[in-house]
Amino acid sequence: MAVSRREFLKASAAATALMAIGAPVVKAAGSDGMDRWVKGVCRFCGTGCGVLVGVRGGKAVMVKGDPNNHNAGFLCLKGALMPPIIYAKERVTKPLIRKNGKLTPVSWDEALDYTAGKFKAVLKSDGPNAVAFYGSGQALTEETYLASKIFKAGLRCNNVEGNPRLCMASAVGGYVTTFGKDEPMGSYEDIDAATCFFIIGSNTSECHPILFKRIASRKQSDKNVKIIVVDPRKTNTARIADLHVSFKPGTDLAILNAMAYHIIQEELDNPRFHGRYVNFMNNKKEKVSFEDYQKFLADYTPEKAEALSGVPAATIRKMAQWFAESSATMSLWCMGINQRIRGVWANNLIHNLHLLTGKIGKPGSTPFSLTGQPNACGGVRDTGGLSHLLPAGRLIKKAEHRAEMEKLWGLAPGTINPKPGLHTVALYNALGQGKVKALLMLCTNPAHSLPNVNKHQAALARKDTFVCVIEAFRDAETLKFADVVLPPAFWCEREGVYGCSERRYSLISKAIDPPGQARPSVNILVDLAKRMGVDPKLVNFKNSAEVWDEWRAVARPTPYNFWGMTRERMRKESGIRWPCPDEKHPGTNIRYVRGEDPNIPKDHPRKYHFYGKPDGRAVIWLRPYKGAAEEPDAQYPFVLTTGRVIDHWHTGTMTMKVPELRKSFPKAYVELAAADAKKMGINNGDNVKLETRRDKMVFQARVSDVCRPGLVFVPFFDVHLLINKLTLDAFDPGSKQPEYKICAVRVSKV
Amino acid sequence: MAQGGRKLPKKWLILLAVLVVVIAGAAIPLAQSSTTEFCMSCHEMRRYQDELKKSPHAVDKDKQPIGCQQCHVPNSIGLRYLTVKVVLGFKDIWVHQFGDPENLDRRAMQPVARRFVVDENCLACHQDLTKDARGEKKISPIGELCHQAYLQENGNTKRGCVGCHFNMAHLPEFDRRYFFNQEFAKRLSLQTAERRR
Amino acid sequence: MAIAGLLVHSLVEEAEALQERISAMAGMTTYGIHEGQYIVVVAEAPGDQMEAAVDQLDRLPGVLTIYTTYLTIEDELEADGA
Amino acid sequence: MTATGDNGPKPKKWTKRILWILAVLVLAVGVAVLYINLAFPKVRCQAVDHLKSPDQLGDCFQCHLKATPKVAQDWYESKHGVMLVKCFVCHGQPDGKGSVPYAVSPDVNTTCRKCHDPSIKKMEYKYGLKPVCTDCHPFHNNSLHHKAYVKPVAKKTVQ
Repeated sequence: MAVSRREFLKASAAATALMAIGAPVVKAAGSDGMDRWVKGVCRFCGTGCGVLVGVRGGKAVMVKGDPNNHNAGFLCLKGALMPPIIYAKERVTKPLIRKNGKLTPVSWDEALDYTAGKFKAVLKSDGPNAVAFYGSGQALTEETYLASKIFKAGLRCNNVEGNPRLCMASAVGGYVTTFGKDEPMGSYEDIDAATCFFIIGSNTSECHPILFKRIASRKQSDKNVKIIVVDPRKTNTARIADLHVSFKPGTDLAILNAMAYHIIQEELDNPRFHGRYVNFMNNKKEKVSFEDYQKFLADYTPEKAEALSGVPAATIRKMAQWFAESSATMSLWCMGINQRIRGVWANNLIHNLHLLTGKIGKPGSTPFSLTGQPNACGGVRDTGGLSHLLPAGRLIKKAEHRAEMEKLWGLAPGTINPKPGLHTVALYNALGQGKVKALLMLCTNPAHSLPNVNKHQAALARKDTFVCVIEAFRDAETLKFADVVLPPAFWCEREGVYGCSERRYSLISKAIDPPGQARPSVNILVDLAKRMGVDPKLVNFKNSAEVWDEWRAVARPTPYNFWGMTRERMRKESGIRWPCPDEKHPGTNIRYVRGEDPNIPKDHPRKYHFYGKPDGRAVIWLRPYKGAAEEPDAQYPFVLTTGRVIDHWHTGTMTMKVPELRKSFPKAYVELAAADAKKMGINNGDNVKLETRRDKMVFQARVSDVCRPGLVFVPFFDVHLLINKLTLDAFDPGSKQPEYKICAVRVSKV
Repeated sequence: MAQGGRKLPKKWLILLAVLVVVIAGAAIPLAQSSTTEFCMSCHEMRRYQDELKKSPHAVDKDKQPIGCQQCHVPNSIGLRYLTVKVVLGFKDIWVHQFGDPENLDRRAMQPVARRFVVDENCLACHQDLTKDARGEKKISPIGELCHQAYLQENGNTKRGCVGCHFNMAHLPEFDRRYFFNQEFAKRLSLQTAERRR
Repeated sequence: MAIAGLLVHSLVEEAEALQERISAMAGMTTYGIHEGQYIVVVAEAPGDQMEAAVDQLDRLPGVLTIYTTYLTIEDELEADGA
Repeated sequence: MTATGDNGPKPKKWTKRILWILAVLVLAVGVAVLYINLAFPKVRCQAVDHLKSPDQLGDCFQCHLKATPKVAQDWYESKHGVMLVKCFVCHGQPDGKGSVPYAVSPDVNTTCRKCHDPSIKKMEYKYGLKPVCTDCHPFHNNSLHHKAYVKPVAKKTVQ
């Protein structure tokens, strides 16, 4: 057909459409009183909801949901309540130096020179291992990448850590050991296609409310959707559960293995899938056969798991049946699985169920790790903001990765220190022993959120340690121990990228100017690095956009490639999911699947290709059972667990500034099971003393049927009642993530 | 005018007599129509009495059955009494005659019924608002706050015992799911079960 | 290859982004935004996949509705020697 | 009553009297209706001004579970209840200091638009904008279809 003919047809097609414009035009939506709406991402949890900040007269007046992002205009109850936080009176607006015990305002130059001087002195006297950086999953991607580069390349120090070590390290371990690469392979769209949800160790309705809404809407749209919630607490999440399974805390590994046992026994597994795409490996990383896996599972029969966990064998069988028989199963988990002495293994066992039944890489079928913080994924995990990582999935201990980074960063070979740095708990122990003498902190509150915090507060309080904190709020607990406080621009006062749980990078555009002398943290870090003697060539960035472009280039040769996410495109679109190799690429919905994942060539012989592993096969790990680090005993008969409530975010530094949120949860409380309360004669509202081997504290009792008998729960948002003084800092040997969720406690009526 | 005076009182006297006769004439049927028996003369009211028997207001403190008029007709004879008798009386007769008495729209009737139950009738038996219904125990702290708001000592609910105390005597189907109606609903379901057997 | 003339009615704020995204899609050419919310699109796809293509277009965020104003599969007929 | 010429023009006197009677009747009915609305208010509980007990103020649900159990259960079992869209999201803070204006019955248009703006726009285009959302979507008990949610309200606290 002559091309001109074709062009003619296309032209007439366009013409008819243009003629159709004559149709009645609907009133354009007003901008309801705002000068302009600025696109951004919510400052709180890992769901990463898109927001629009309403700016009027240069002030952020209102926040509402971004209809184009995954949350389709919805926000949870605290998402829209940002203005009172932005304009809180406790905002730090001038740099502060502690002079004879009091933080006094000083100029930027004085503060930066003083800090740089301290760092240089320690570097000279004790070498690079005596300084450290402690970042956050709430800092921008550009800020964490820059800080990590300054320390690892500039100061040759690998002591770069961040609070994702406390929340997501086990998930990273799980993904890397099973699939070879970090980050989930599915996305939020899988929620709309799943017919069975396996939610374990997550109070989704309070910690990821918009995802909970999406799960509930999915269930509401299809009667046959089954929801399993496995949690020793019957939280609000259980309200939409068809099956709520409460178990003895610390016994989840046995339950997961027992489910695998049942799936194989009932021949509900998918031999074709795990035959072609999976290797079986034991704990000594040796390849074993499927028969060995069956022999291994022999001592995890549902009956044995029942003895350990208290969950009836029939329930375990039913869970496994639903998991295997549904057309599409999505599992979701969070801190309940990650913050455990064997968090990595727990993650592995969940992946095992998906690999065993082949419920992966298909819409609605995916193991999906929920992230706590808004930028733990994009900011710290992907940019390598931990002591053993280099950017984009590279490892410090691998020589070729170090060489590659040295080339990309333009460093002399051998600059990057081959030995990984100190992980968070080791870092604060070293601070306590005086081995680390200078610490730079960004956008986090460890004096409140570290486990066994008395020990670490003492470490921070040491006279001979220098602590410089970049923090926006004056009343954060950590500022009691800060020698220097630098005021950063907060949230939408500067531009930068947040990466949420579903690999979606979204841009927070600058809506308003920072107050007083606060500056964007990227500029603070660049200025500080130059004064610390870091080679200016490494840090010649004027703003976060330039850091972003370098980070795009660094990630380009790896499967984490998001080269297509240029700044302009990010400003226009509401978040794109990587991998996204070029500007035309719409982003990836499912990884490791030919045709979906751009890292896999179109003509690849295998449909599923886990390119993170040398032979392209994922791993089903034979992980044995391991209980909690501190099991309850005669002296400390109860289990203490900590967690979050929907009204507050982490340490409450921000949410306590909002009148409604402060009023709805003014102070922490201890949640007791009704049966226990009756036995001890505790009524609702009485004072109760909690005592562990580390400390004791009194809380008001809240008696309800949420906790199972033998379990008590305390939220950790209250700065005046630091429950972390009681928690334990034992950590997972693999991921080094502390076990917040379980420690033994004694409960007595006051 | 004196001469008129003698004639005048006779006219006024007649008028007075007529008035007395009219009032007495009206009072009697008004009184008679304020009894439970009269209410029960219409079949559709039967259901309400069954519910009342199972409700917390079945009998008063000395075990006498409570009549319809003790709540629905203002105790003190006055303008409210007349308004209720005339307005509601006329409505009842109209609905009984021309409406569809067998399946009444109870959801629509509820607000109207609650509107015409005056607090005075409740306070007749429950004088002490700091004590519970039987006047024994002290009410809960939250209850105290509510009654203070009712008495406008702390906040102001702008009147109405029945604005907060629902389903004290009757419990239609659609209100049986509420947790505060569970005992009442269970007693009612037992009653219907007996009747069916 | 069938050819369809489509009128995509989108939300006002999303019109820009939507046009970007549609023009990035295979077989779609856009002809500008009118009245701030109508995007004229010409879609080219094999006859049997045209419906799926339009459906995929409809599911894009910000799309209110899509009018099909023109559809021809003339060249496929020619190819079948009709 | 002094009689004017008793054979005056009959019709004029009669219409005057009818008019008088009509006026009195209308007045009477007006007064009656006014009286009924005053003596027997339609809404028996309007919480014109919320109680002043600061420590109790925070947790709306605990107190309203006892004070207004019907509304509390309706909310708890509705989709808003399951999604933990708590009272202050729409009603604000009784002391008026919150960022959301305090309102016993909030202005439906602005409150709903905060979250449901996109779907309102879509509805507006397809069916035209209905001024009051709650005509079709009852706010507290927007019912949830089939057995999607655990129905009865669990006793929040034992007491």
